Amino acid sequence: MSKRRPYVRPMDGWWKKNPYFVEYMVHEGTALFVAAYAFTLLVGLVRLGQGEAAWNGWLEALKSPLSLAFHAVLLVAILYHTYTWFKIMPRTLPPIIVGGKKLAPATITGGGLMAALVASLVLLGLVWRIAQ
Amino acid sequence: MSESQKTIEIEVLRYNPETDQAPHLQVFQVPFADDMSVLQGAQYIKDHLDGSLSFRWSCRMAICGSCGMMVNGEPHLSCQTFLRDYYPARVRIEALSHFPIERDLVINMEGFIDKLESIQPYIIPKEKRSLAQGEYLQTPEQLNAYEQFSSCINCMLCYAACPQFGLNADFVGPAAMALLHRYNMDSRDGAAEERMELVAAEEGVFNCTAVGYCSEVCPKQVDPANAVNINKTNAAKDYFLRFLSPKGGSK
Amino acid sequence: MEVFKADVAIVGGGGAGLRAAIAVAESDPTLKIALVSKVYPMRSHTVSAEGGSAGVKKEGDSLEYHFNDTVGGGDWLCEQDVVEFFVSKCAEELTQLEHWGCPWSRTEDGHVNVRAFGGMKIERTWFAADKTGFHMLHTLFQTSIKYPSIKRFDEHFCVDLVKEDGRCQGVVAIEMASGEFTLIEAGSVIIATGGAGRVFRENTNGGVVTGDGMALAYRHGVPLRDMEFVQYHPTCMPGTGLLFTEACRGEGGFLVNKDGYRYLQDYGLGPAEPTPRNKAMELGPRDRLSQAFWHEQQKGRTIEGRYGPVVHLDLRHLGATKLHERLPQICELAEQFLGVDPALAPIPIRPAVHYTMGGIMVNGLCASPLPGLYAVGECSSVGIHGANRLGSNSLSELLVFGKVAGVEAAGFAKSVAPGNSASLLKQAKAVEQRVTGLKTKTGGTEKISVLRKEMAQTMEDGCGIYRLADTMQKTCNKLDELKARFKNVNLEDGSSVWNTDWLLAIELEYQLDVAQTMAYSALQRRESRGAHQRLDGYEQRDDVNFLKHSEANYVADGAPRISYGDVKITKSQPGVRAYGAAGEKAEKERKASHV
Amino acid sequence: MKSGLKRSNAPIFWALFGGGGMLSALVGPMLVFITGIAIPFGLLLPEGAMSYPKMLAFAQNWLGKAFVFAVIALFLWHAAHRIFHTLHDVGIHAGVAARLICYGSAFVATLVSAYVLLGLGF
Repeated sequence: MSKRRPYVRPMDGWWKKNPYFVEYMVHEGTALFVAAYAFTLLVGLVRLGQGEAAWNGWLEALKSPLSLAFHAVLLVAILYHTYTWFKIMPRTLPPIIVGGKKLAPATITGGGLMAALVASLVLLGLVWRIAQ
Repeated sequence: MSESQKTIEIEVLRYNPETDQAPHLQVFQVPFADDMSVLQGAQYIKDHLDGSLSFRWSCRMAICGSCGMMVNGEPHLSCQTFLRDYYPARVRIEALSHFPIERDLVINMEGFIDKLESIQPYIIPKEKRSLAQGEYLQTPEQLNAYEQFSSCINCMLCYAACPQFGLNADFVGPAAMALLHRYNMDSRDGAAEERMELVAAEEGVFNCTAVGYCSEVCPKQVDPANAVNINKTNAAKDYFLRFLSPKGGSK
Repeated sequence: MEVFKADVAIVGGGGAGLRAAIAVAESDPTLKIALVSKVYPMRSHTVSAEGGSAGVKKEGDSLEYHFNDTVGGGDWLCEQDVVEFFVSKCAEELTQLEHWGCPWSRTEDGHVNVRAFGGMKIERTWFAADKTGFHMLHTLFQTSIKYPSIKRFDEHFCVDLVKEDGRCQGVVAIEMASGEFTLIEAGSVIIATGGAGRVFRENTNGGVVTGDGMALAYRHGVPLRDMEFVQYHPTCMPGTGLLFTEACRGEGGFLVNKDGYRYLQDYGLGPAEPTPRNKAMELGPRDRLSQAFWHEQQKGRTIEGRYGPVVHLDLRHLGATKLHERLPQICELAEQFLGVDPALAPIPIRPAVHYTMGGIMVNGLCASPLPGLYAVGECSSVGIHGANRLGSNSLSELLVFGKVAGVEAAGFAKSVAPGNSASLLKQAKAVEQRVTGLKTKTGGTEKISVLRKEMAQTMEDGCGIYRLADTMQKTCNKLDELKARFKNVNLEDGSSVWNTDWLLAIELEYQLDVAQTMAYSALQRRESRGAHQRLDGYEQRDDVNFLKHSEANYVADGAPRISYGDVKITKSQPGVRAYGAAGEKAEKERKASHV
Repeated sequence: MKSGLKRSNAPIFWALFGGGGMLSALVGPMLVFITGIAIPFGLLLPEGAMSYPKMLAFAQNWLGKAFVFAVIALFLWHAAHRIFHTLHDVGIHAGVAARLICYGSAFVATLVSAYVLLGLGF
């Protein structure tokens, strides 16, 4: 009779045991904020469909201090999402060979962040034009 | 040398299945020297303080992959982790996380070996070649495409760093996927399609949530997270394109 | 007790054992193979080999040259017919490994690249960066998975052989995870357990390198041949003994003393030139380089380090780029363990025990005198290394003779009738009782870690780079004493699951037997040859009395009996072993005399 | 290789997750800034930029429609996938229930936004 009795350790609270995992949970948590924003927009879209009065009511609601605070939090969380999204990108892409050498992870992350900046400026420019 | 008087406390997670219900910590006082590895600390305990302590080790030079342990909660090869980086504080060593403990610092790695065997880790030639024809030609660039993934020493630190493996022991996991990718990327091999069945399976790459810690702890810069995530893209392509391609990908 | 019926049992899952297993599987897929290894195969010590594996490849090289380098390098104590066979098969086997996926380093046009190595006339060392053994082992292990007839017994510790009708018919092993015994019946058994360098204090070897298989064969009456020849590798890390590959010198590294002087030129290896020349200076053979270190130490020209005298391995002139491409692991080792960046500072080094040239006596087909028992790899003495092994010959040996052993053992297994299972099981149960007794007996007072340390120290004192009769005699006496004290050993752990205390005790018993064969063989070889160098009136090679293999024979409860066997000379008569300019001159004269 | 392996359907959800993650990483912060801070409070952009006629015209333009749809749907699929996995991470392996709540709400929201956008006409 074998006396083996392998002990399986529980996984409870694993994410609290290592700073790396804490950070992982935080950046995964940004999803809640992305969802919250998408629902905010969805409400706006529904109100738009309900006509001008409804839409203006939604616009009014956006002007409340509570909404400002809410959006400020969203902004920070989604900015953090952007940063972590591109930070992990070098691990998710196939190697990019430029001039016979593998592109450095920092270059890929930097490139992603640059792309986000450019996309944001383009978006701002478009809205600016619509506003005129 | 005055250093011989210095000591460091090493706290060890002990477990003897014949006497213990669950693992428990035990503290040992070990003489400290600034070039002493954590492994040498454990060896000192075994030779001088408690002969019943069990752990795996062999080469002492970070290539055989035996001596992985959790050192203060992080997976490390104990032979290339030095006590000086913790001194004078106490160091805690435990069996690698996410694996069942057989005894003290010895984990059960049978599941890992099953996975290694399941990925067809050998060349299935694209073109047959006889020995008389000599070697396959492979340029340094072609070698470079897989060389990094062939450097895995099977130390399993990446599994101890992977919560998804901890939560689901069926997940093929980082090292095995890196090895699978190594063969897929080898210019001599032609079996990537055969291996896709496992990549795309429920045990396959989609268990990974890109935590990325596996690559952080890898002592050989294999970047298993990269292998897993490249294969997510490959598996997704295979998933959507299988209806278009006449060969149909895998089942 | 579990019983497994195999056709061929292989003990040892390193390079040699895996190659043999594949050879059996390919020669006849119906044969059942039991591959028993005390570690998972990829942990085996083959993994630590760094520099490369020899095989004639380059234009201008020839089998003749490889033969001459090997036989001369071995100080003519080689079986020349076996060497001739060996050199003719190396390239083919290395190519086979390439087909199996080994990531050999390449030239720009895609061919396998070769590098220079000590004692080799022409570049013929195939390499995979400086992790050649690692890549070879993993390639073999992974390839072995393809063969369903190979049943692995991983982390099974072999404790004895079983014999019946005058032939070896199986092995008894402990499953380390449970502490339970398994009998593996087999038509033939191959021992491939590697060397025994851990009997010495400062060594490059992994913890598993404890001579298990050598002791098993020896106790069953198979002689251990040429055990006095123990290789000191000249460039190792002080304190830990970890290896800095010979490829460091193959790539152009210098050895310098405390004055920054390339001292090898003072020991018949010069002239000193700025780039490596084969078979000269730093590319001389390992025995000569280790001996030169000893002389420098006597002259007070070494550097005093924390762990005794050192010299410097200077790689700075190679530049960071080349170092990181060709010697990445060396850079990592130096930085992590010594805090030295080889591109900026020289690495302190000293010689350490690296390889056992001798081993289980087998013929050129890997067959031992005990029918059904084969041996291959470092544990064996097939006859190619003689008194000093050339770097990069041993990895090729694993492949060439691993295949031979597999094919031969398969053939033998098919030629014999199945054994008497009842009788074998009875033997196995007796083994179980004896080995279990080690941990269940009470009243012992000796600690295994203490005995082990005393053994390692006395081996270093008596059987080092240079040897004297009285210190060797002291070592022999000490080993006798340690064997007696071992009977009084006390284990701290009586449990079953993963009881490493118990396994270490069994290993120590193996080591004491092997250490005795080394010390007694050395004491009785009254000459200097290759790695066996004396300073007590026997400084010269003595071909009249000692162009002979030593054979250590087991004597129960006593010292080994040393006898001597002939050396097979075919085409190379013993000559002067010279390197550097002197070597070139000697070779010219040799050629002239043949015309 | 093991036999009886079941192909995972994760690629569908993973692709939506990746698309939403990338879109939100590229334009998410700026969108929040524009719709939640700049326009309501008249910073940088005039308040009238989001007036009813302008927004209606935007939502009736097929490009504008596609953009709004992509943002709402993909953001939600991204979030749903992450939240589903995080539930698993913290030990809530609710399986079908968690799957329904996470992906179900993304699915419903996708349908609603499509319905409204189509209802606004071209």
